Amino acid sequence: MTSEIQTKTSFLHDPSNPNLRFLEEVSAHTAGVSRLEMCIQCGTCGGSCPPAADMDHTPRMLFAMIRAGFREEALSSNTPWICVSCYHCVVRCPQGVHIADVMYTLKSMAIRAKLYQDSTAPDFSRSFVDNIEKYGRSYEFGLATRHYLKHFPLRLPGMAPMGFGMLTKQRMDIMPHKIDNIDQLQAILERAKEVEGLS
Amino acid sequence: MNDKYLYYPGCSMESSAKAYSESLAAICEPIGLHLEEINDWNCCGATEYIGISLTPAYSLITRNLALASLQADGTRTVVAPCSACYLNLAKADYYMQERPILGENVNTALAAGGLHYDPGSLFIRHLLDVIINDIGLDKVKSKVVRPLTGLRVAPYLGCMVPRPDYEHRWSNPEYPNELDRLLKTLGAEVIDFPLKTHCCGGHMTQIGPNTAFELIRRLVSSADQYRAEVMVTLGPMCQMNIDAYQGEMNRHFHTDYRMPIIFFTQLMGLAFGLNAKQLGFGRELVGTREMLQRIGVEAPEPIEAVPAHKPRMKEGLPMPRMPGDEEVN
Amino acid sequence: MTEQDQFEPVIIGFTCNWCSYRAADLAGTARVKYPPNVRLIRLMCSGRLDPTFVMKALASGADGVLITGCHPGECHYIEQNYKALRRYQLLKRVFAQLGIEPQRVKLVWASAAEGVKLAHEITTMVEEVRALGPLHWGASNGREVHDHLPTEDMELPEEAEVMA
Amino acid sequence: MTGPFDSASKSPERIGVYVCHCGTNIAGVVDVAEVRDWTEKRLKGRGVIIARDYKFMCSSLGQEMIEKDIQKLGLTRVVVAACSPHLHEQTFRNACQRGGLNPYLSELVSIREQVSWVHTDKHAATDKAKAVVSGGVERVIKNEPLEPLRVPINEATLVVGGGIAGIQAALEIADAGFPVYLVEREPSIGGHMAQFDKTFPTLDCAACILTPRMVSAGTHRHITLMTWSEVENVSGYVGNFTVTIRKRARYVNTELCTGCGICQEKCPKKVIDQIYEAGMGYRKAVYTPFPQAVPRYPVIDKPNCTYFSKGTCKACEKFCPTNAIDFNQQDELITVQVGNIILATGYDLFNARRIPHYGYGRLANVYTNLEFERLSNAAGPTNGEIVLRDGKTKPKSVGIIHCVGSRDRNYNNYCSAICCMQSLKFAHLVHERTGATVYNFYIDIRTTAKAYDEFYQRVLEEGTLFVRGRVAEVTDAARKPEEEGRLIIQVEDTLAGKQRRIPVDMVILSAGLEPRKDAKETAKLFGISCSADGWYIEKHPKLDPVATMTEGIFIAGCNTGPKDIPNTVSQGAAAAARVLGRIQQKEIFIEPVRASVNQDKCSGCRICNNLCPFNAISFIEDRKVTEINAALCQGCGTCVAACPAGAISGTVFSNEQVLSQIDGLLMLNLEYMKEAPELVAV
Amino acid sequence: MNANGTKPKFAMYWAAGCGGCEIAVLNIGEKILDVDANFDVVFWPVAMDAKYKDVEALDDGAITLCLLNGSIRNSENEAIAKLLRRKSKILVAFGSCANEGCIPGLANLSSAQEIFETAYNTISTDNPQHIRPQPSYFVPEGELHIPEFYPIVKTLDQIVPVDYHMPGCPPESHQIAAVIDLVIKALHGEAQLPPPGSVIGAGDSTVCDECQRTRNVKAIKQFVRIQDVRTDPTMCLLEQGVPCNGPATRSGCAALCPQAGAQCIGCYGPAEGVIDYGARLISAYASVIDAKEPAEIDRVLDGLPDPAGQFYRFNLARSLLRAARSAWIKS
Repeated sequence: MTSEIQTKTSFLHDPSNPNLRFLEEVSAHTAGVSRLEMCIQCGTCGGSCPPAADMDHTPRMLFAMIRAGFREEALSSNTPWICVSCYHCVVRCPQGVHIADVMYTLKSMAIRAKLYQDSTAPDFSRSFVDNIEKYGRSYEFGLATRHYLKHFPLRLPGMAPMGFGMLTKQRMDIMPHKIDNIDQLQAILERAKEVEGLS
Repeated sequence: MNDKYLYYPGCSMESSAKAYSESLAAICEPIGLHLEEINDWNCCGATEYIGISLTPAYSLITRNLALASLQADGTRTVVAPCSACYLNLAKADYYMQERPILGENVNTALAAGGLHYDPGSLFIRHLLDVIINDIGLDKVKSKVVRPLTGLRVAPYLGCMVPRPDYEHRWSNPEYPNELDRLLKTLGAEVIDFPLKTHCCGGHMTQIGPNTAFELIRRLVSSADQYRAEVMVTLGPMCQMNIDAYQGEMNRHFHTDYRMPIIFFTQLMGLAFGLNAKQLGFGRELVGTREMLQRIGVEAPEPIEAVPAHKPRMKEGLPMPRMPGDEEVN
Repeated sequence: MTEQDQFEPVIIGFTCNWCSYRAADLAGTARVKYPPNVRLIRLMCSGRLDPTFVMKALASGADGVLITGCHPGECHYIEQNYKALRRYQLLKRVFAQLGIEPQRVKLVWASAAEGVKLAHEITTMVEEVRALGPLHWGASNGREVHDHLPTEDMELPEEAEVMA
Repeated sequence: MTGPFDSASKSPERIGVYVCHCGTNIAGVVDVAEVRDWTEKRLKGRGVIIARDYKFMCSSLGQEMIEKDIQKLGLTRVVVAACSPHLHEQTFRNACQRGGLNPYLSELVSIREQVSWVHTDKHAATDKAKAVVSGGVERVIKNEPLEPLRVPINEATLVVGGGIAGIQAALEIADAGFPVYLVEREPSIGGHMAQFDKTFPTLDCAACILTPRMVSAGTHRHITLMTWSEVENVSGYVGNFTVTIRKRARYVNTELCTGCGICQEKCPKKVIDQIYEAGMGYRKAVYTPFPQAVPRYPVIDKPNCTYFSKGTCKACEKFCPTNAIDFNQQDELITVQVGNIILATGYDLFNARRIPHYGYGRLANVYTNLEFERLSNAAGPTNGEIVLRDGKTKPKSVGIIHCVGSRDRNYNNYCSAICCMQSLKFAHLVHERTGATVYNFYIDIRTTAKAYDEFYQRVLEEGTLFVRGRVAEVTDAARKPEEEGRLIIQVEDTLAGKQRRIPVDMVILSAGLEPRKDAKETAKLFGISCSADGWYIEKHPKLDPVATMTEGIFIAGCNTGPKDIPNTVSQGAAAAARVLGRIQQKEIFIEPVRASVNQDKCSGCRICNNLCPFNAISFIEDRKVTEINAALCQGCGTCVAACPAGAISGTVFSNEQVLSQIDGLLMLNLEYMKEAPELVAV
Repeated sequence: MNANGTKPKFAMYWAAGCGGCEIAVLNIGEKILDVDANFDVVFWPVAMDAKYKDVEALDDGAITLCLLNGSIRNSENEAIAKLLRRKSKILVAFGSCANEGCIPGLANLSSAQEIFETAYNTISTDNPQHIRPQPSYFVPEGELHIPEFYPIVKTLDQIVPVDYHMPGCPPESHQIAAVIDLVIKALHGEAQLPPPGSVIGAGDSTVCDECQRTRNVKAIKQFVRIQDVRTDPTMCLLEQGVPCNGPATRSGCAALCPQAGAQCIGCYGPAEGVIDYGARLISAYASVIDAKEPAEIDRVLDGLPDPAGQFYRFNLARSLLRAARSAWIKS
């Protein structure tokens, strides 16, 4: 509690510092209280991260970059896109930083700043969300097929048996479900986007 | 006190995790679990929406809670069987309290649909939590007619149920014992699976298969080292990744693992003496025949392709006609 | 308190000699800024706080009262701050019946190390009370209570003596 | 039925007010001259006959100014507006005393910490300063002349805890020729230090330096040693405590026992020693924890003794050459009178099981630091052989993990202070005894005391590998063949910026230090205060680190927070010095902040009777009135505030003083209500 | 009987109050004859016919002893209080109303408007045109005046200086008798009157002093309402959870209520030197509640449904805050 107040007061009172402005921006766009400013660079996150090997930077490095105000570098890092949301880092972090949620924040900021390198993940999220916004439900079949065709056409033959299996075992529906009150949902999402300043 | 639970199935329960919902439906009656589905619930956005936006994503999730509170009358508990759904609902509820501004924004959005949700007014819990802590293992034990004696199972919870565990509902975020205790109650031989809460790759199977395959390999090989005959899980995504992508993973690493993975509700059903088909057996891609035989259960006929849905192309999968497909074909 | 037009609340703060008063000292040594509207009184312990003090302050023209003490379990007199807590909770109920807004009387725990927290709490409270406006507790009554306080006319005789 | 004081009257006092500039500390923000003039003009009616301002009131010149005025102008009250009373209250009280005025007829009000340092608007700050001064003036009028309380000191001292801190304190006092009761819960004194092998950074053997101290403590003519004993009740007050101690039955007659040890050889019952051997070794049901134990005679561990559980055996009794075994012994309650008490109750180790992903309790070859101390101890279960749990295999590689349960808001926020050096010590020992590759996993290396960093350098030279990164997990789940059957430490090497998986044979967890499980109960028993997590709170963390809020009770060693041996020892000595100081004074002076009952007004309603944690309040049955023992009273004032009849009053913080101060503080505010323009525009 | 052969003059007046004090005086039995024997009763509306103008006609200070009961609710009360002050040597604030507002003082919890609403506009009142009392009203015969209703009930000494305070609702008859004795003795120079401003006809300590019930240390787990429980007649009521005001209430009534099995409700007001009666009880009760968690504490406090009524039933007008905010705010 106190630490929150202290850190908040300490840097909220210093608008002059551009580095902190980026840190604040990230915190502001994070769902919970990010506590990013509390990071002591111990590396628990990087050590815990299952796919760390595939990341440009370990989460810890990313946080250092954020604090240093390296906007471009941080937002174009593939790290948030590799994050599998396993929350190992979150529960182990000795400083209680909401790491996983910061990763989500960085993704959305990267998309807005068009700074991501590989479009695979953003596209996947995008089309996933398109479905939701259209039907109110996810639509694995349409999603998987389109997505694979676009990004891993060469894998498709390999994947075919699995996809086929999923179909024949009736674990994928050809047609999407739609919720009854889709208008209500869409209205809500519209308003939400206004609040967010997206539309 | 109202003993019903508000039930949020989540999309997968109707598609990739049919076996989960079928088996759940089958065991509800014996253990006296009353689930009332939330009317017109919508997708929770999985891990995708929150990676694109904040308020819209949380509004999407919270619509379900708002609908739930309309149905609440007396009960305050929302049950989700799917890990990702459970976490998203819990998360929204928690963060709307931790960051009041988020709460305000979300409710501003919900207002557009004539809805409102007071964060903290509902308890969001996972199915397993409810079965262990409300129904109780004694009740479960009393229903066991076919103990799974000798069956070596690897309890696999995945990430999003025990972590981050905002409300401290689980014995431990890394080595929770709830699932182990349940499976032991069913008479199974439970291995001390070190990776019980490690990651299956989540959506990486879609966007970074190589990353995902490595994570799947770790789990499957470790379970194999411990001579588990089956992995038992409680999350559709985990089940799907390890089951559906196991073949692909084998191809990738030139390995030949055949580690079946099923839902804990399916095992409960078996122990309760229900028949395998009714429990959704046969829907898995990595067969469970051997495992079933170990406990003397007749494996159901593998589910056959539905003619109507025969693929039109020779290879690859049929493309549904959807707007914005121009660039692909 | 320069502009008459902008209302500047006056808040009397009661502090515990061991925690919150030291917290105030710490805020000072750390040069943490907070509005000058609060005037602190040192007690040995929040347990010394007699509800009479709070009523007296409000009746005598204060717009709010801030009660502070050691965190529960950290009282330097073992557990006296729990008594303060209980008196506070009962007092609040009486004040509610007397139409005193809850924001005007607050209880805050602040350890000797929490100078920043204390400053923060003071700042928040001053703003809240400012928003509520003056308490004006029976202005007439206020005068009576303060009759002994020096006014120009009270000084006159002294002057007279001097002159004579 | 008017207010607490006759509000119409003018104060008869002759008051002097002194406003300090404190250089520019105050004068930079507060218009000091303005405050002075205002005070002199507006508060004349309240008896202020002189107001002065001065650069540094605390300087000798400033103090003389006050002394002179008291003598020349016959001041009856003094108000100084300067810094916090916690800084200079005593200074100005002394000045008044020298001037011939009772010191308690002065007030120091803070216009620095509470005005000039925290406000920026000079005008507002000046106005507030006026209010603060007028508050002080109103208050001082109600001050009463007081004398500090005198309490005679009993020469005996109770020391609780026979670790190195307690031993040190006891010896210091006893050597000065005063009696000491040294109470220890375990069968032998020695504490944690007795379990260690080497001590950092000098690496001298713990036993070699500790044992002599233990022996002299055990044999000192002024020290009454009570082991296997616990304090059960404490009453009384500084200078005069009455303490009841439970001396648990040893079932060994210490008069007859020679400590030959035959009983231990003959005893058929082996028990895992959870305390001294940290679960790594065995002892008998009749035992002394270790060979150099003081006192040397054993205890019978009743729950584990075959005779007590089955009714037969008595092997010890049969073979005892001096018939010292006595199965009929009972616990004894011993009452002692002491003047001061020193608590040296030590610490507990953080339970590493709480971090399951470090594998302790699940993975055989994960050790805690205490386990390793025993493992490496020449007198330990393996005679100092550093081996895996199988008891024979020497490790080829060892990982030492720092900050286990420390610096972690999931467990303990604080740094356990000793782990860095301890881990370095382990690294050295492992290297020296096994030649194994040693990894140290750390967040920061904190080697701040004398010769500590030099030791770090030495360990670096020995080739210990340092990985900067907090270990994420210790697992046996192998991914590669070379990981099979080993413990894999997964960590981010933060300096390389890469995740690493390092296979080792043995892992040592440097578990942090925690308050004793029963620290809170102990604090309650002795009436001292204790932070939420259980560390004891010093009277002042910097200026009075071994004293507590409760007069006559001192604290030393790890019960106030993690400490290394040098600090622990110096605290033991410091506490002893404080006690000796007290004893030499023969009597002590206590701030006269006390409550008292006006028994004519007391109706014996007994509301106040259980409000006092120091048991100062007692009810006189026959006269049906309550009385307060001034020596026990600590002056918190809770009973004063609680008395429904207004029959209890408290000195220094009386109702009259506080209520008048409120009037004073609010005066400015009232002036505004009356819209006195000459005050508004400054 | 003084020098010029006339008896000292006695007056008694009934301001805003229930009249119980008047009855209490009459209740002193044959002592009342002493009053008549020693005093010339010049003004006592209850006992005799007299006009305000007769009083005005007297010289200032002509009345030796004046017992004034009732609080100051309206302009008439105030006018007469000032008049009698002027005419009296010894003015005694007689009874709880005059001293601390008593039950009428509870009106200070509401604004004048709210009070009128209750008085002139409830289901039980038939007042279709919402008529309110008018201070002055014109009729063919001329202008009628009724006293002005003040927003706040005041105690006597908030209006005029008072020589003695005699608490109680009403004051105990034996105490009255004693006081009258004393005054008479004093008149004959056989006794000394206590210093002005002091409380007469009561003790200095509190009700517990005179209460015969056994008292122990207190740890209150819950408050109960006396009608809901069977209390132990020998034990302190407060210890049994019954909110008894005895500990804070001035002695003098011989613990009448507790002895009769009911809790003290505080009619004798605060003990000597106490500034705010309610504050004493708030502090005392809260101190002995046996709970540490805010929620738990609230649970216990819920046992006191009307704290202000509990602690200020007789004392509101004399308390530090004196009235609710709504009553202070001038409309």
